[in-house]
Amino acid sequence: MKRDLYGIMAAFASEESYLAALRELREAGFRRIETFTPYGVEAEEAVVRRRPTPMGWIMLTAGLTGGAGAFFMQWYAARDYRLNVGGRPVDSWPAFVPVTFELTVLTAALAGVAALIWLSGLPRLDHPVFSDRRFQRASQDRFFVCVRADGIGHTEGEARTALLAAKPESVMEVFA
Amino acid sequence: MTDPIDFATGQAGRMWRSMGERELPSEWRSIVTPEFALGADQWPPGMDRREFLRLMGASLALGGLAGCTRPAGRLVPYVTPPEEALPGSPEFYATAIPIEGYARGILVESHLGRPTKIEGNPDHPESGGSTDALTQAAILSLYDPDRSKAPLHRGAEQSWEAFEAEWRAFRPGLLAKKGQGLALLSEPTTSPTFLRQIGRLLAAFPEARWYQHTPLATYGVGGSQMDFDFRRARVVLFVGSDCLFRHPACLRYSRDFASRRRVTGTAPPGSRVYAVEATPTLTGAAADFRLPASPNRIRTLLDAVSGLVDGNAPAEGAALTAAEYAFATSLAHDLRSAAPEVVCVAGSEQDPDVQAWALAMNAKLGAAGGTLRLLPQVRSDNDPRSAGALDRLAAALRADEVQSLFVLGSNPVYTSAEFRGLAAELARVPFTVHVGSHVDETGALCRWHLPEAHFLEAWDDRRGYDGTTSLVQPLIQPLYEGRSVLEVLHGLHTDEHATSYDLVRQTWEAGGGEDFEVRWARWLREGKVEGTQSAALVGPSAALFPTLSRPGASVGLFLLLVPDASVLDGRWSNNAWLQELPRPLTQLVWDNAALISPSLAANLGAKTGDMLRIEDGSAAVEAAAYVLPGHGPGCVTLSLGYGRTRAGAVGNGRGFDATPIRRTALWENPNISVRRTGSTYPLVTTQHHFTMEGREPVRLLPAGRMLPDAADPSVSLYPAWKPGTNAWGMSIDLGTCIGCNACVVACQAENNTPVVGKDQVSRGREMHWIRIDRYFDGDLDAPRILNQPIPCMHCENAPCEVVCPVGATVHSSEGLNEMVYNRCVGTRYCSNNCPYKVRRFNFLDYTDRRDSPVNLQKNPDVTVRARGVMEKCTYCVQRINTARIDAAKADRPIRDGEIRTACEQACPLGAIVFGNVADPRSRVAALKREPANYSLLGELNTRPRTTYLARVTQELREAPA
Amino acid sequence: MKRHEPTTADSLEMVAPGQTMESVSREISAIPLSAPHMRFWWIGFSVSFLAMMVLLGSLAWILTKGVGVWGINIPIAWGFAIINFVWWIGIGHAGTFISAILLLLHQEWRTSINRFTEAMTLFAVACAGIYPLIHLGRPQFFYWLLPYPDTMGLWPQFRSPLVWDVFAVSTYATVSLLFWYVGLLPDLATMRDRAEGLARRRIYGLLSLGWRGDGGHWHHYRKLYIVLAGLAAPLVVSVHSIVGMDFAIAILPGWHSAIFPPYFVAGAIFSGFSMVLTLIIPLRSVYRLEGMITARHLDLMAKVMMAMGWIVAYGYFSEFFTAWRSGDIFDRYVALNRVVGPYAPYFWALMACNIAAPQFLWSRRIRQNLVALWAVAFCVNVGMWIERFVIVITSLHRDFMPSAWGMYHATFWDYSTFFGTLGLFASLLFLFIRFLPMISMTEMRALVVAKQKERP
Amino acid sequence: MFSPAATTIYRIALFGGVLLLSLSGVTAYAYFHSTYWNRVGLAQLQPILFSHRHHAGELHIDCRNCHATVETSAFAGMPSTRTCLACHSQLFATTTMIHPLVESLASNVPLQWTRVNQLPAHVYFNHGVHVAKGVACTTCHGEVGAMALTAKGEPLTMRWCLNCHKDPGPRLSLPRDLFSPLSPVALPARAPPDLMAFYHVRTESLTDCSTCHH
Repeated sequence: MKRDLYGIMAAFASEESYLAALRELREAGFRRIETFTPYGVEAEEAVVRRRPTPMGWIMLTAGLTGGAGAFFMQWYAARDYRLNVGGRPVDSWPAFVPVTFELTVLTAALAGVAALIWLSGLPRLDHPVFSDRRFQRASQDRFFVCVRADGIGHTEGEARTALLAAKPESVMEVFA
Repeated sequence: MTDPIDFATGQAGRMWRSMGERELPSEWRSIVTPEFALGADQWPPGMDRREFLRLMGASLALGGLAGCTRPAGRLVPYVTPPEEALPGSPEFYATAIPIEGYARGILVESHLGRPTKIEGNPDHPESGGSTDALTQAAILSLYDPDRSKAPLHRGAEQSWEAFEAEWRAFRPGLLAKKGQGLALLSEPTTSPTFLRQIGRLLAAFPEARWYQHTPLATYGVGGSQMDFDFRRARVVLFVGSDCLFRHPACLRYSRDFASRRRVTGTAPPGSRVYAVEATPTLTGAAADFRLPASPNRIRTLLDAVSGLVDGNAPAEGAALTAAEYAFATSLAHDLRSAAPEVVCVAGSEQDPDVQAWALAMNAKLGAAGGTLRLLPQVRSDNDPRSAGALDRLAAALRADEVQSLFVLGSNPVYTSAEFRGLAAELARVPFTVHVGSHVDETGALCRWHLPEAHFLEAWDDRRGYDGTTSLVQPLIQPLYEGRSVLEVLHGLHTDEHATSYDLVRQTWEAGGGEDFEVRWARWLREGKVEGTQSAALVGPSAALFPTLSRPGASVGLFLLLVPDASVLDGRWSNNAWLQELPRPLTQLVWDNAALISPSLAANLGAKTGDMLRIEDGSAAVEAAAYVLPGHGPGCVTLSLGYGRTRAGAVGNGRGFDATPIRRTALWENPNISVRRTGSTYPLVTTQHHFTMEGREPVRLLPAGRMLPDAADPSVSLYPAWKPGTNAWGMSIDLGTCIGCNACVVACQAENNTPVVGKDQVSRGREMHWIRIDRYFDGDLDAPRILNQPIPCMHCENAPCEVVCPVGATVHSSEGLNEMVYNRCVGTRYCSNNCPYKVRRFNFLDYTDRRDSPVNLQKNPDVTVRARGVMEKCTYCVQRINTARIDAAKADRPIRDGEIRTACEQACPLGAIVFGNVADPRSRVAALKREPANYSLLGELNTRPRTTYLARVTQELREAPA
Repeated sequence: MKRHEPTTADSLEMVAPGQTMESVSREISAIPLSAPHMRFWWIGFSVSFLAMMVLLGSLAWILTKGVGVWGINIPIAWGFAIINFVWWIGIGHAGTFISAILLLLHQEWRTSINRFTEAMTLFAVACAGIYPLIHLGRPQFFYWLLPYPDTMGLWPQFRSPLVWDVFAVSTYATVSLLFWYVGLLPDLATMRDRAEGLARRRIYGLLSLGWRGDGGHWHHYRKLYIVLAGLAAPLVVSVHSIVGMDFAIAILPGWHSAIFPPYFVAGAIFSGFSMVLTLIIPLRSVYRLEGMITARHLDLMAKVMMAMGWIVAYGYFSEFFTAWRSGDIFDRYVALNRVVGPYAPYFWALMACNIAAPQFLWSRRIRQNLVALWAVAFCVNVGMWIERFVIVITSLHRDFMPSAWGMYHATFWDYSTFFGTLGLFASLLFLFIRFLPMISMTEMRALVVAKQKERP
Repeated sequence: MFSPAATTIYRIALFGGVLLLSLSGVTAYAYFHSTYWNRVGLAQLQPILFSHRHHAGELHIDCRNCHATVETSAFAGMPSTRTCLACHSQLFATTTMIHPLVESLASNVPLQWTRVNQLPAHVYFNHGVHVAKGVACTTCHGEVGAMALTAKGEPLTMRWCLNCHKDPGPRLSLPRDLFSPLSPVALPARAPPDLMAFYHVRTESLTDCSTCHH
């Protein structure tokens, strides 16, 4: 049977060659490109033009919510059962600051990690790119570029030639 | 209604008739209903009750109450409800406690027939509503697990019947010889019924001999006893006397003494008090001027004083030191100017010549009939029927004149060095019987031991020092098979059955009269028999001063023996409360020690804890040294009552036995030699640092001066909390407090405070909620000795509360610093943050073994604290709540004085006053307005509700030029 | 299996020349994967494991008998438990400091040590976390310190620093764990791809959540990592400030001092770095990591340590200065009592370890001499423990009321619980070394590439 | 290495774990606040099948007849054997149901009732003052007059006690209703303040810890 193609993927030995390839592909009009690198390559963002990540906003909102909740909880606790503690006023707000701060940080951090997992669609154990053994180098010392098969207005052949033009170490077909 | 079952004997008892019959078992059961439970940690339902009835000797099977996590409790009503008992509220019965034979009127709190607490009887002259430490601790001795439970015959359990049978078999022989060879040994007593029994016995056995023995003081000379009136004494001299702390009349004396010491405004105290003594005493510490001196120097000083009073300069040769001279001249001047409102008190343990001197001085200054009264001796020390003291009995034993010996509640084998050598002679006596609460050293050597009933278990009658007679009525049927000495005496000469109740009634029915029942009921209710106070004798006539001998050779050292502050001659040895009670001045617990002055310590090169060997030619004892500032130079003080071998689990093998070196001169042993043995002994005290480090926790206020103004407490960053209608506060008068520890034990009894043992105390884990701090101010050889009771201060800005993470200690609307045991998780942060360190922590499980009878004493209104929980003084909040509920039900405010904390109620000097500071008319509010009022560590702005009245000091008079 | 040999010798570079993406990935992952030096590991682990059993034994005994088995008393109601808690928490501060604050400060030398120090942080916090629980008189009710809808209608008392502690420490533990795990994700992928045997590959695969280095993932990842760092930085400061407030909030002379929060933070980082050095110096030699954790790193850490030492020294000084200037007799007495009182030897030992010893680090030769550097670091570890002893014990044993003064005598169980947690700490550390890469391969790869660009 | 199924399972496991954690919290809350845990409505087995419905509800015997000390003491009081026999020496005296009473009197061994309302030992509750201040029996013990077998009427948790101690007004009853076996009819909205004034209820110390714990 014929498995349908996920994309054409090429491996590069260096950051430079990989970035060059990316640029050429973009210029050639390829839009649906996926990249896999052994570490986060900041320069790549300029080339691929990704939408800014919502991560910051998510963590900010979560943090503020957590903090507000924490302060309210303490404020309410002091009222729910009014107790004279060492002659201190019911609203000992300075004493409520530490817990408020800690819970702000906690909620923000938890939300952030949750967001990373969600936004990246993890966990994903069975991604097509894993099918090729050579892809194991992606987590070590090789930079991969994958042109998705349904690249708008491009055929599989055009993709392959475009990649070969960038002189990769190797080119491989990835099946879904 | 049915006769109650006496669970001890299984027979129908009748002893409760006069007080409304009550049944033991249902009372015990009702203990476990939570409305008045003893705390879940302490007594899981079911178990306690089962343990309980076993102790009662009852054979009631109660099943199905296994201690699962949430046991289904039981509600166990009466079969027949008793007359007065109101479940959930205690009853009080008036009775009396015999201490050294003398009565003190008390009220005993009883929860459904279970005596839990002893209070003073306000109607009784020798109590006036207050108590001392011994009286407070007596309740524990009732539940002492080591009390002998059944008659023993050569150590084997036997029945009373068996004893009676053997005695009846023996008796005819005695009767034939008119009782020749029958010897009785008892402590001198004040009990009319006892003496009546003796009379009847001697009538039946004319040739029988009745000996008396007490290892303690005989409070009188030649059939008369001195009695003082401190209310009228403007100048007082104490010569080696501790009569405010240890004396049959000490409660009355303390009360009278305090009445003149209390100061208002900037006026000086109403009396100038001098004390000269070798062993520091609380009475001496309470004096304005205290002079430590060796017995020899004391006599020199007294000679000088008598000279000065006569207007002569001190005799030649009697070279006085500057301090002695200043003391003597000022004293003489005061005595002369204040006569006849003066009194000189010589300690009961002083030699006769010193006592005679005091008598003469009083007579000379015209105190006789005023501040000093002579009373006929209340106690039977000089009873003509008595065949004399222990030495006579010893002689008789040596001469094999004794065929049968009855030792009634006395323990000569421990208390007398001579008697210890008579084991062989005792063994030769065919019929020896020991009647006592414990199988003590003497009981062990007797053929028979008979368990004696506790004074709360049997009827008796006793007289106070002033002669007032009280009926001693029991609160509970005997826990074990104990019987009263009266019953035993009765059984000696007749077979007719009579309970102690019958015997006491017979004594008083003699008074006769048709309204006897009415009077009898009144006597019981009031706790005293009216019109029994002794009338004063005439005299003393002005006597010449005796020539005071100088007992001690100038070279040697003195050994001074004193009764221990807690266990006296060892009769309280098995009382854990008293053992763990910090001894006055030394703060020692669980031991006695050889007290020496710093100077003597320097000479011996000894420090506290070093073992000393004390020898006088023939005998020697070893004891650990304790360096006590203010102790007289050139002498060593060792207290009696320690080194017991058969006191019980609590008292055995503690401290150092002084008896072997005790001589016929009972209290002094001149000319001893002391040296270090090189070994050391772990003495344990509850306080380790006795100087104030310039912090003045105890403020001294020279008469006529004012205290420096404290910072204005109204300044605060925080908005003030709305004050409640009630604002509880306390005032403690350091001018009148003598540090007698009564409050400490009272608190322990009221609040179920555990005893932790010597080891735990040595780790700094004693549990007392109120402690008495001692400080030595000034020159350590003659310091001013200060006492300061420290309960919780109930700070309005309590540092402890802010740091508790679970809100287990918070403030109540009435200003209490509440400690919520069942919320506490035990971070101990509160204790760290308490500047007064009044908080106590249950580091381990300190509650008694579940099946211990000691648990019966527990106050059902106070939770028993679990392991890992913080606790502290609550201002006796259970009493506050009771009063608040009563007031709320009656829709009236709480009256001033309606609530009395346990410490306040016990205090013989009225130094502690508790009340509502929000009410300007309350006593406590008035005291807090006094110029001498100050807050402890007030500069921390903790705003304590407990405040102190500074101790007002006076100056010696300049010698007249 | 591949034999493991060092690529390069020790050097003063950030990364030894000759290191490549491939070599760092290989060398670092080789330690858990091909497990060199197993004898060293087994011996080390067994010893630590035994010590950990001592901890379990002690805990069992403490829970059966109560905290009374320790030497604590009134007035000294806090003893080793709190001392150890503060000590461990302090050590737990180096990790986040290095990985968060140094990251924000673009200190690239953090790269080769942050993974290890973060792990150390986690384990130290784990040890610290034990003490607040077991030092409770009634540990079974620890949850009363947490806000939850109970049947009693009660709340924690939020004015108490101990409640702040609960939140601070638990937050710190959680955030450190997340930070550490997020950092690990790509490395776990590397492990997955380098591991032999399906089982291992699968385990690492599961742990890595199937990370594939997708550019889009990196995109979120970078943001998350930097914001986390931004959160962790103030968190580090807050945590030990709050621990400092456990004491500063109290009115006790010797505790009630405004300098405590900052000086506790400094002390924490001080002890953290000293612990890192104490551990990393032997480890890098055993596992031949000189190529990545170079003498340069040690040198820098030594300098930070010395700087922190001075801040701490200032803290000590200011305590005495304020005591003197305040004129408060209690504060003055505590200060005096520290220097000449019954616990004076501890105080002087503290001075020697925390102030004198670090001064050797002025000398470059000593900073380069592994043995000397290790010795100084070790001294500081000891010193920081003594510091907490001095703060807790000497302040408590003589406070306001002379009548209530006392002494503290540690019992066997005090020591056994302390050494027990050392065992727990070491055991966790050994397990970490055995199964996870102790240096961040991802960041090393980036660093190597960056360095290669720099080189002509 | 991994099948697509693995991913699905893994995701379910992750989210499920988080979900389970939060759910268990909710469950615990529900359980410990439930009438089951508080044993509300749970009738206990008793030595005698005593019916409050019959005695209080139908015969209108006043509560205080048997619980005599409820106004005077902390403890409401349990009827002694003799109290029961006051009537039952004649009524049903010979029935087996009454037998335990006769038994108890003969052997002088009291009956042992199983507690229905049990407070922890560290709680000090005083019946007297509650009755004096207008808290009716049924307010805490439920519709006793309708109970054939006596069961716990209210949770009696601390939170429950506090609810009333924070705001007693709405829980107070008219004097005539205090001892009625069935819950009194609802009172007009303006009643609470009037009742508070009528009974002189002082609230200031009602929420002090030491009011119930000492």
